[in-house]
Amino acid sequence: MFGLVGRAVESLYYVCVGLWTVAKHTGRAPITKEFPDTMPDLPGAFRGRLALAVNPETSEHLCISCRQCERVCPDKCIDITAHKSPETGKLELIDFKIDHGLCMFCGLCTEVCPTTCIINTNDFEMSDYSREALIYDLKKLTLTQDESAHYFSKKYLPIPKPKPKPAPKPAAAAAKPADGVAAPAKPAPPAAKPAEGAAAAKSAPAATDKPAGDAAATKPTAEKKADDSKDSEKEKAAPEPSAAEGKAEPDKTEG
Amino acid sequence: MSEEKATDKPAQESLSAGPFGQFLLEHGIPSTRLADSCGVETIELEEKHLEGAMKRFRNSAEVALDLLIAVSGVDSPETFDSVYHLWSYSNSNELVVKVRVPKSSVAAGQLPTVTSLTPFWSAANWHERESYDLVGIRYVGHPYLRRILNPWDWEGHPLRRDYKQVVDALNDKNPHSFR
Amino acid sequence: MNPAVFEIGKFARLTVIWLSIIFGAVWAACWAVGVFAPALINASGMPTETASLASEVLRALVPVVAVAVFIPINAMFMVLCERRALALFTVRKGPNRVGPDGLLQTAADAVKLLFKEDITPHGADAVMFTAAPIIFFAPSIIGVLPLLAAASGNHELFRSVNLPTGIFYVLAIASIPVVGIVMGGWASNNKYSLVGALRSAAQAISYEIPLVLSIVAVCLMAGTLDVVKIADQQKDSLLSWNIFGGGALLPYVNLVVAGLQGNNEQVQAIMQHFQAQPLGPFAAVLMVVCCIIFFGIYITGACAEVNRIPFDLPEAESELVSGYNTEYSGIKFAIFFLAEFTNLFVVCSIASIMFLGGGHAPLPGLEQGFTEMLGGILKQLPGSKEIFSPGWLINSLVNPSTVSQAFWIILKTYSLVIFAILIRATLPRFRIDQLMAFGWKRLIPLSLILLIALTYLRELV
Amino acid sequence: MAPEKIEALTSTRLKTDEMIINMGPQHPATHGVLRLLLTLDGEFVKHVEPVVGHLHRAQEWQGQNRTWFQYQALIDRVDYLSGMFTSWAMARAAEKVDGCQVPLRGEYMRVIVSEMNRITSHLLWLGTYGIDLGAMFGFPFYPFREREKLLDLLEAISGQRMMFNYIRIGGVQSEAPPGWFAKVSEFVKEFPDRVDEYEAILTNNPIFIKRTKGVGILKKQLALDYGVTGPSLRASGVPLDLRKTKPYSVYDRLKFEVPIHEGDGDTFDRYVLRVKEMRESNEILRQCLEQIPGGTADELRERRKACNSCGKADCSNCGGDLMIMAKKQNAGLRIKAGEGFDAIESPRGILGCYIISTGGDTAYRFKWRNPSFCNLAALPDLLIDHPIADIMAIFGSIDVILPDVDR
Repeated sequence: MFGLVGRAVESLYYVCVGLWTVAKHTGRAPITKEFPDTMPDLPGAFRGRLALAVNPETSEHLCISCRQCERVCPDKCIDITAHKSPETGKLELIDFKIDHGLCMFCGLCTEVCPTTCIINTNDFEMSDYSREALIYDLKKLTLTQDESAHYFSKKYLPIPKPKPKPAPKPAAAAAKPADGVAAPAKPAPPAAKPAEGAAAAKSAPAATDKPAGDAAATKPTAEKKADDSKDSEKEKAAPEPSAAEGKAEPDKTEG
Repeated sequence: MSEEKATDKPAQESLSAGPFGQFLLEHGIPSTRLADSCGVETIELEEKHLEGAMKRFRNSAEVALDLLIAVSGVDSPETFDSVYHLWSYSNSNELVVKVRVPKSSVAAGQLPTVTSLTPFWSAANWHERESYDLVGIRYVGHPYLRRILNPWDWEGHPLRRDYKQVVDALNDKNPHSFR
Repeated sequence: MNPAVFEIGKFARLTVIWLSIIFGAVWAACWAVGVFAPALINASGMPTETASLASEVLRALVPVVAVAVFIPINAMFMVLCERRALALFTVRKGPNRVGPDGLLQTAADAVKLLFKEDITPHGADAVMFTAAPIIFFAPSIIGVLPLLAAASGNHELFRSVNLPTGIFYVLAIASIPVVGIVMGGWASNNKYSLVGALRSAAQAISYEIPLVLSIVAVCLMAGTLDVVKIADQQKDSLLSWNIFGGGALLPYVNLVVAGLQGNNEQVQAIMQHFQAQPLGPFAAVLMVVCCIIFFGIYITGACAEVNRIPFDLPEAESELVSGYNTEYSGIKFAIFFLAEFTNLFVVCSIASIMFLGGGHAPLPGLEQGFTEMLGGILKQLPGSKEIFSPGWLINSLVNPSTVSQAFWIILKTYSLVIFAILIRATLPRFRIDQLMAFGWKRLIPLSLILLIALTYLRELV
Repeated sequence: MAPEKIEALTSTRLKTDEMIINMGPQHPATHGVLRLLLTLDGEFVKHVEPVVGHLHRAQEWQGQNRTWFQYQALIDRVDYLSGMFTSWAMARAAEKVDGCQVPLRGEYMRVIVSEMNRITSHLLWLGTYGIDLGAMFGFPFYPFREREKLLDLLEAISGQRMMFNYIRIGGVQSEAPPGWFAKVSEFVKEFPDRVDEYEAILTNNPIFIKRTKGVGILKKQLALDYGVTGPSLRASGVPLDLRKTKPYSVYDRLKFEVPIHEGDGDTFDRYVLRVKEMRESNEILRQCLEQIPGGTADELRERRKACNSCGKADCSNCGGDLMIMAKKQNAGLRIKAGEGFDAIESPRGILGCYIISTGGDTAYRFKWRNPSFCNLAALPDLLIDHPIADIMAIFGSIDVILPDVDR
């Protein structure tokens, strides 16, 4: 009988201890972060959306089209289009696509990148209305100079040296071959994709016939050829000359 | 650590029986010593000796290999292996036992068979089911040999080298896949 | 400022705003129906007989209007209050997006639930399935009625619902909801629901007994079943509350007070009283202990009755998915939800009326002082006799004693509700057999023994 | 529950039809997607068949079809609550086959992050166990609060909260960011008080004790038979903890106790044991922070200013014990030919990895030995003759994580 009473009292005591411990928490500051109002303080190492950095000092694009990231990606979500510049004999980047719908943010591409071009930003709000919208192209991926500087300092990355030869920027370089210089025996394009060979043969005449540097003229063919319809839509939506040039580019290259 | 040994061993002639091989010989069970896996003695047993050998390993006081860590099915180039990793609760003994069923001896449409260890170790139950499911080794004497990780009506054994992946209609139609 | 204090402040603000909305709305509705409309009819120049009949009908409607307005808003507030209080206990902020400070969160939830598809599962008994939430919900509306009289200090508008056997009626009504649960569980055509419903039936039957016994003990001390009378008996002060023995300790406290004041005559008189009953002090202390334990039993039984943790087995989420309401969605689920919180409110208000002195202040001067002060202010108003003058309006709207009583009963009831939330934040759940064992082997014998002891002690004090 | 009690409750005179219930795969308390085919007599379980595999992601197949470097990024997903351990098991097995020696600082970093991860795993278990037992509105938030702090720290060092991809073949991926060590030691200081709070709420709570004591007794012999490992085994009184019995990494340099509960091995013992383990892990963390060669990352950075972070292997500031990575991490990472098995002590038990490499950049055969898989196999024997309410108490107490079972 007394044992029972004792146990009851003991139980009641421990229940009260528990209640008191919970009640004590009322006096503590809440740990909730009100997300859209206060953004989380993310560490530099955070693996968010992928982006391509430019040199924070000279604003030149850091990508050297080495395709390391494309090779290492476990999800195969990176797609690089590049060609070998006929002038400098160096690889030049034409387009860089990352499908963030496939990406699993493992960060392997950023580790293998020799120029710290591809980096994980702190951005994690990428929700969109279609899966296609998650495919980011070069323009969407490339960071501004300020953003690059921000991430370089946040990630403690050494500022890269400017590229040894002051190579012209991709857009400028793109304009060059179109100046009718396309003739000098175009070395086989970077044969990363077997399909490119076939495409090259087809488009060769078209490329040589085109009036040099006439963006407007090259555009229709480019559109016709573009196997990816949505890409061409994008180009139409952005009628600025640089974009048109960019589009004319693969056409030429493959030719 | 035993990295050096591990890399050197394959070159050696591994005919001399190791301590566990000796132990088995004392009980009249022949075994073949294979290349050590990272310094852990690895022996090959014939399927008919498996049961007896395991019983002795488990029950002997000094060997006491009483913890069946894992049963792995391996589709080797020539054979189907059923690999048993044995540990001990009470000492630091380790042993790898392999039962290799030559592919030539498996009739077409049949599965290689190995004796089940479930009567000795309940632990072997799910491991063997898994091995059956993924590699397709039939464990004779298993009480409930049924697919465990794949759906019950799955066809084929996915971890076999000759397994053809079923085309996934969903991923095939994936509009945004680059490849 | 310390963010924790800030959060508590927000919680308090939210509570005050919501409570004033609830009770303001209820009172405004009652006043409109019970005072203003009859006055309008009288003034309209109708034949006297018709007019008096119409006013009579309207007055009789007042309690119904009060309950109909009160229950949905109150349940909405309680859900919000529960979520915010749980957030406070778990160092979070709780709902804070809908409306200022999340004030309208539950209103938004209610709207959402209203617009959700109302699904009747395949193979369910559609009639029973629909009737179950109604049967579950109706008793909580009906059961509140007698409490209104006690809570409003027997206000003339609510006098009609003051039954002489009020508490008996409330308890009888309170045992109906389990029928709804069993119906819902059975009609859902779902094994989890069925198990939940059967558990609920078993639980409700076993825990009703200690619950009723603890109420019986109070009635025994009070000598009546009338809730208004029970509440009125506790009006003196904290010590006359039933939880403290219903005034058993009063003489002793009076003795001490008199001793401190040096009032010898009084001391003598009290001492003489004691000599007549030498066992008195001892019995009084024991009686207080008994009453406190009864209060504990009542709270335990009430938690079980309204399926709150640690007795929420009928809807044990980790075992039975959601128990009897697994298959319910939309408005039917909302009704279950509403009823659950209303039931909690009802048992808490029963506790505050039966044990904690109803609408009476814990200290003697408090209530009277407030009433007099407010009455004084009201008397100052000009033209309070003419009908429809501002003075009349305010005078008929504000009744000092009702305001005071309502304030205290709200305070007490919601303190109990927050205590129930604290329990919910802390305790794990019983297992069904342990629950039954606890009910039948511990609570029922304990309450029976205490009831006998109390009967005896009452004679000795 | 005592058998005679069950006998009384399920007396044959009240024999009723048996009922078959599918608990899961979509059930709020099955910790993922376990399906239990229960045969019930009243509320008592007569037969159980666990159906697993709903979360099968072919992790082994992927191991054989991804390069070593790529697969390292995937294996955190095997057991998502203790990603560091899955990475570590795979890294150790590969290092064993490859014969590569991890530098001392790298080993310490591994121990630090994985002990932090062990605490997070146990904390999550503690919170969800509260939910399993019905304390679902207040208590679970407290462990999750501390877990959140640890995850923030792990995020700062590895880049993500749960898919760390931090422990690699040959070491760890990166040096800690500035101020990281200070934050960890701050956590280590305050954590015991927090554990006291959890215990104040649960350990002595009469309802909790009633729900857990004598429930789901895992007999020693049964545990040995089933190859149950980890806290569940130690709660049954078998002192098998690889950190002590086969000390790997730097565990032989650390002083810590392996808590063993000499009870019946019921759910309460398993609870007590895990709480004790959290305290021990905290202690290990404290020691590691003191012992780590090169001190904190900040100190090391100061030292390395002298040699301008040259990164040479013979530098006294960068090389030797102070390195964190011994193998170059690039896409062409290869492991020497051979086979090997290595296991570590994960929060759930012995987590092993069996690798057969042919010297290429992908594995020939990859096999996980998952503790959850083995522990779950013992579940049917534990559940028999327990009421429905205890299923979750028992299932929760053996701490199974379904992706770890299904791979």
